[in-house]
Amino acid sequence: MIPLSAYTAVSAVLFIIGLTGVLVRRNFIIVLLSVEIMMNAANINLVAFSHYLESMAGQLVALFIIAIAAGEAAVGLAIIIVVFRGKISTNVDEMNLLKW
Amino acid sequence: MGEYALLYILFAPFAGALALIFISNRQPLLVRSVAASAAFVSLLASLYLFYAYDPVKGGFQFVQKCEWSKQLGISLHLGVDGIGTPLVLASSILLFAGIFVSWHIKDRAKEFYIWLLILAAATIGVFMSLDLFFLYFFYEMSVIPMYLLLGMWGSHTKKYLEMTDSEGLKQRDSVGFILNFGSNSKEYAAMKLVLFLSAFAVAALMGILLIYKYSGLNTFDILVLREQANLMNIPVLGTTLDRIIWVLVFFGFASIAPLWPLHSWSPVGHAAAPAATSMLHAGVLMKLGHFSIIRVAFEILPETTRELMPIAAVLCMFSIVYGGFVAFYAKDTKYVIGYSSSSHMGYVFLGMAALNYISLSGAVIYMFAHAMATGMLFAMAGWVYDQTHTRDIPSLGGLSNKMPFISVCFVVGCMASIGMPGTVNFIAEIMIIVGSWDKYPLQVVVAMLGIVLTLAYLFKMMRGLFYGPMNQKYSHAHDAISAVDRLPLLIMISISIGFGIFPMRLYDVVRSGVDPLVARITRVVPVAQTHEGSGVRSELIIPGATSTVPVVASKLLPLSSQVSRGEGK
Amino acid sequence: MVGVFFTYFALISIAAGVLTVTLRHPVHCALSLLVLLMHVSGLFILLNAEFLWAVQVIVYVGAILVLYLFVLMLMNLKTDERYFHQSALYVMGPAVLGASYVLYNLLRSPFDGAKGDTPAAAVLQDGDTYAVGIKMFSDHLLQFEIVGIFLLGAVIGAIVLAKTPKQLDTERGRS
Amino acid sequence: MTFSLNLAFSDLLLLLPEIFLTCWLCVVLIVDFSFPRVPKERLAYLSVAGLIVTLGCLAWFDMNHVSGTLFGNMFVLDRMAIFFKIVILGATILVILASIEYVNRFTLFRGEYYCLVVMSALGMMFMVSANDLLSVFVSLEFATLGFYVLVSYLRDDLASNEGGLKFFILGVLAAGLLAYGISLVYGETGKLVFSDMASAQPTPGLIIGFLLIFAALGFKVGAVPFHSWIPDTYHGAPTPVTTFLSIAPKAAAFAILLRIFLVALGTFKPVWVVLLVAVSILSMTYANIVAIAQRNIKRLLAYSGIAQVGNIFIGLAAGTKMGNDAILFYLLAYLFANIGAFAVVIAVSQAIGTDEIEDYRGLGRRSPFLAFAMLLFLLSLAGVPPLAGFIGKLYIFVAAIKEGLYTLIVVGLINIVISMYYYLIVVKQMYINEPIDPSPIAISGPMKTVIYVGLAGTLVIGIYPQPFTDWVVSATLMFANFIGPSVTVAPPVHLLGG
Repeated sequence: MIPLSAYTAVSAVLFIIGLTGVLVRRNFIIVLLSVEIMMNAANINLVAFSHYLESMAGQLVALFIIAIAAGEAAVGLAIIIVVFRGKISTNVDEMNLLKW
Repeated sequence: MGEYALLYILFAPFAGALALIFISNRQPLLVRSVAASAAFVSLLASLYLFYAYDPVKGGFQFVQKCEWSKQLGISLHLGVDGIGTPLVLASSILLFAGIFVSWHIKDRAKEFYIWLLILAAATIGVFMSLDLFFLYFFYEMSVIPMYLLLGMWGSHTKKYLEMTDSEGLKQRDSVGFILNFGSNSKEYAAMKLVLFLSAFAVAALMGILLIYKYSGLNTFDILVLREQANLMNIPVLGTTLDRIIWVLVFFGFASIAPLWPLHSWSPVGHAAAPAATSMLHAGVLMKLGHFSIIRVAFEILPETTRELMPIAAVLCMFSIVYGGFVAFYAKDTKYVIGYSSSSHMGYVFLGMAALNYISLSGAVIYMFAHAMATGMLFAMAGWVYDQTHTRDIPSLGGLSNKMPFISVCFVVGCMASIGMPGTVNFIAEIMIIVGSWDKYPLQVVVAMLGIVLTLAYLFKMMRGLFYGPMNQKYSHAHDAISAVDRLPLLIMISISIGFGIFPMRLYDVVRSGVDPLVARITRVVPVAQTHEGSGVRSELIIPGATSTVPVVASKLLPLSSQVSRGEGK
Repeated sequence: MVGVFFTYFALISIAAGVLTVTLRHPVHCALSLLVLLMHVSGLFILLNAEFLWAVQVIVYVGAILVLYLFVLMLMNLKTDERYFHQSALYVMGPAVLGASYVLYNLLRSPFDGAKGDTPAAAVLQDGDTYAVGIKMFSDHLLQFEIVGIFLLGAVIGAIVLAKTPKQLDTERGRS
Repeated sequence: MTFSLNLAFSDLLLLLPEIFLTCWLCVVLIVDFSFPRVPKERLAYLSVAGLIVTLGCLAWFDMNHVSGTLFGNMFVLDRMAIFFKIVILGATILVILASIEYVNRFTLFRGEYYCLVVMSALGMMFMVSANDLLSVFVSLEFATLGFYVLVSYLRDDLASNEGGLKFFILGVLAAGLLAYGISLVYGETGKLVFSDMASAQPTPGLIIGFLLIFAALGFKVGAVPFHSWIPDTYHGAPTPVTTFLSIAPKAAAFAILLRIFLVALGTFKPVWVVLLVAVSILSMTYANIVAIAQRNIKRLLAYSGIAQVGNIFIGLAAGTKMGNDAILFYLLAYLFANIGAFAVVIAVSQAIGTDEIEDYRGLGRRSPFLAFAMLLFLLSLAGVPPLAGFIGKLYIFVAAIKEGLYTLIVVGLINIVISMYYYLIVVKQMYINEPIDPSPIAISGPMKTVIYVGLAGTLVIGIYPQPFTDWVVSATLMFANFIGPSVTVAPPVHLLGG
């Protein structure tokens, strides 16, 4: 039997990887992918807790997180396309029209 | 009228301002007459107030109270005592006079009168508030109209107007112009005034909030707080709470008075302001400081006042001498009068510091007298400025030929300002000097010196303006001929001289307000008994904590106070 | 046996995560994310969550990730030369320290919340899908409905933003 | 395991405003699709009509004290929720009215704009009723989704795109943090509903979880250090959207913060007070200082909004019922002043086409009404009597001083003075400087309505706040159960150390 803490550890490591990706990478799409990693970390946690705490709520939260990630991905990619049309670039640093 | 006199005085200007919003600037006469009639209603009501106030009964009269916010313990509590009554009268006189002084304003006259009326109403509101919240409310409310009045209708100094090159213009408009202390613009003056006064008002607000919290009464009512607030002997930060509150309140309000180290906004503001605003500013607004100190510090913390008032006695010397010397060397008419006001306010502080019946009454009468005298001087400086468009004394001269009426009035104004016998200033000065001689002989000597200085700089200015060779550039200048132009000066002169010759009514009224106050402050309490008293009080806290009245006196650590958390409900 | 699978899924997930964050080419990143998602779904299987496994594979991998890849292909992105923030190095040190602190704390934490009403046996009896369905349409009905409108909003939003400007003239003509 | 849905038809009454608004949203959408020739203003009025009906329904709830919970406490309709819903709907109505003219700048999809605004409002209505972590997550993302689209609505404007992208990236980052935080809290408590968590033990997982949730909500309200998207997004977004963004999501997020801090974490008050004090001081001081350097009115108002959030956090840090009342009252005052100020910005930018503060020079001559309105709104934001903002600030300070948060009050008071400086810079441009182009500025009818409503609110609340304080006091009555003198917890110092 795998202890719960093993799942928590995996999820924490993934979460930190995702967070680092968001903070460090400059390409929008990779930033979004990193956020997906964070969401997945949350999902691992939720499903593991749901299993060990014997309640279904965790799985449902995970399900809703997936649904919402889908919707956000759609809108986010649309925004990126709009930006791409205007600037032909997807780098965070090159967004410097607005200062301070 | 009757018992609602205060409401008329306070709300007539507000109503006038509200009515003016709906009147177009294209009907200047209507605008002026609406403003004048609002001020006239206020003036009539305050004259009635002054004569209906019963000095034998004393205390707060014409009291109006209506609940304003249950949750915060605020009520619109209005009332005047012998100290407030003459100041209310002075404000409405100056408002009325100010409206006529600014009769010829062409640019956005409607807006000018709106802000002027709001400014006057706010100052009047302070003089009749019996609630700490409303005192602060009206106090802070009087600041913003000053900004607009100075900024929109004010005048620049000569140095600033010379700044016409592109760099200078850029400097004028730069965001950081407030940091540029070399600039002498009206914007700078207005911004400095507002920020300075707000910063210190906020200190006073902190004091007020501390009073509110530590009294534990959940009320801002001064009458309740002065009877029931137990603020003494609570140790905080190595001193006691009452001293901290006192210092916050005193310096917070003394900034507008203006006491010596806090005065720097005042002459700049006076100089930049249009005539009517300077009149209200120097005549009434500065008295808000003294008045609020009397209302808050004297009423609620009498014992601390007795202990700490020597601070004022020390600082007022600097006020008197420094203001006097700067006025003597200033080259700008309004600077001279502005610094003279700030110097004269030192006398009021001296009178307040001495804390006896005579000197405190003298201080209150001086406030009234100074309002009239400085109002006249500013009105005339404004007239001269309107005619010549300069405030530079060296370039003026010989105007007495062109404006005999103004120059005569100016002489009277100088006399009043100096305190010649026959004007009400004389009585006030004598009372301050006699009253504080016992306690502060050094300060009295300095004050005498200050009178000599006043004589010197006012006569110097008078000579510079009205006598000597005349600059032909100003040959088009003319006298105040029409009744409208003469009326404000005549009103102020007659009041000043009238009360100078028949001061008894004023004296009675003021005494009726000062006597109970001084009695509270100078109540002789043996030292041993004070200590015992504090001991008893700290014992009382323990049952108090369980009773319905929350007493938080001993709970000073933040976040750990169980009792105070319970109050939130 | 379960231990072996767990170790495999966990290690590959983490490795794929690291690759997603570090690889230069965005398409490679997306593909390693795909690996990560697949292995995370393996973890779901180990936790008796078959329904989520299916959702993860179908929705996450089959829809969301494909969408990402589609956009990446559409924009035909080349590898970025500078792919880290300049300030990344300054961030990394404190970040690693903070992360290890968080990890340490999380591992110390008990995570023994109140037990729910659906033990593993009850879930296995009717299957995970059944259990999720029962919960979703009773307790979490409201959230389900909200997500429904959310997806409607996402559709409208995506259309509003991404519709090509060529339509502009016809739209102007219409309104 | 059997299916059991305890939902009577009468229970749906509690959901009536949301259900109605959802239907109305579909109606607007269908009308937009089916009748493409209908002028888009009519769609705006149609949406406003639906919102007004919803508002009326909520007002009826409020007057008749309708309240209750649904779905096992996950959806609450208490008086606080009703208060926030009314605030949000009011803001939405005003924003729609203020955007009627502005919408003509959009090249495409003018009708969908109104749908998305109403949709965000709907999401925020769910937010303020959310009483569990899942609802918080779902409704928060729902509300934010609409804003992602709205912010980048000016598709050909690079600033709008950029603002939208920054907003989106930080928004999804916040969503990731929120999801992970929720998972940790769920693991530690086994619960999702706030009121069930009240007895939880403060384990590290719970603390980290709540910190993550707080960070996510901090992004939404725009508190320092989570504020970085605010100025860019406010600047880039279409101005009506900025208006909306500056009020409604903040109010909704504060509703959630109130529920989390006072219901779920009521017993840990000594721990989180430190956090809130720090956030509050940082927000006020940083935002006010940076605002001084702004040249663009939208950015100025963005920073001013961050500072206002810092002020609201003072009330949250007080953590008493009075603190909550003050927060609600402050939000009400802030609503009117901010909507009004932004309405003036919209009107001016419609006429002169810029948002630079310098171009406001001489507005007092060009349009005395707009300048006067802007003056009052800015002064209300600064906290000058007799305007609503002053009473709001005082209310918050009084609540805080009762809790002995002296540092916070001193910082708050100093910040009032700092903020007065940059507000007066705008006033200076409007009144003291002379206009370059003295032509008067025309204002459309709906815009005038919005400005009048803002003025009326600002003045009435400032001059006679009693009915409004009564309202907010009754709105937070539910918290009286959770915060009382009985709650005493020794400061768990070991928690802060992990």
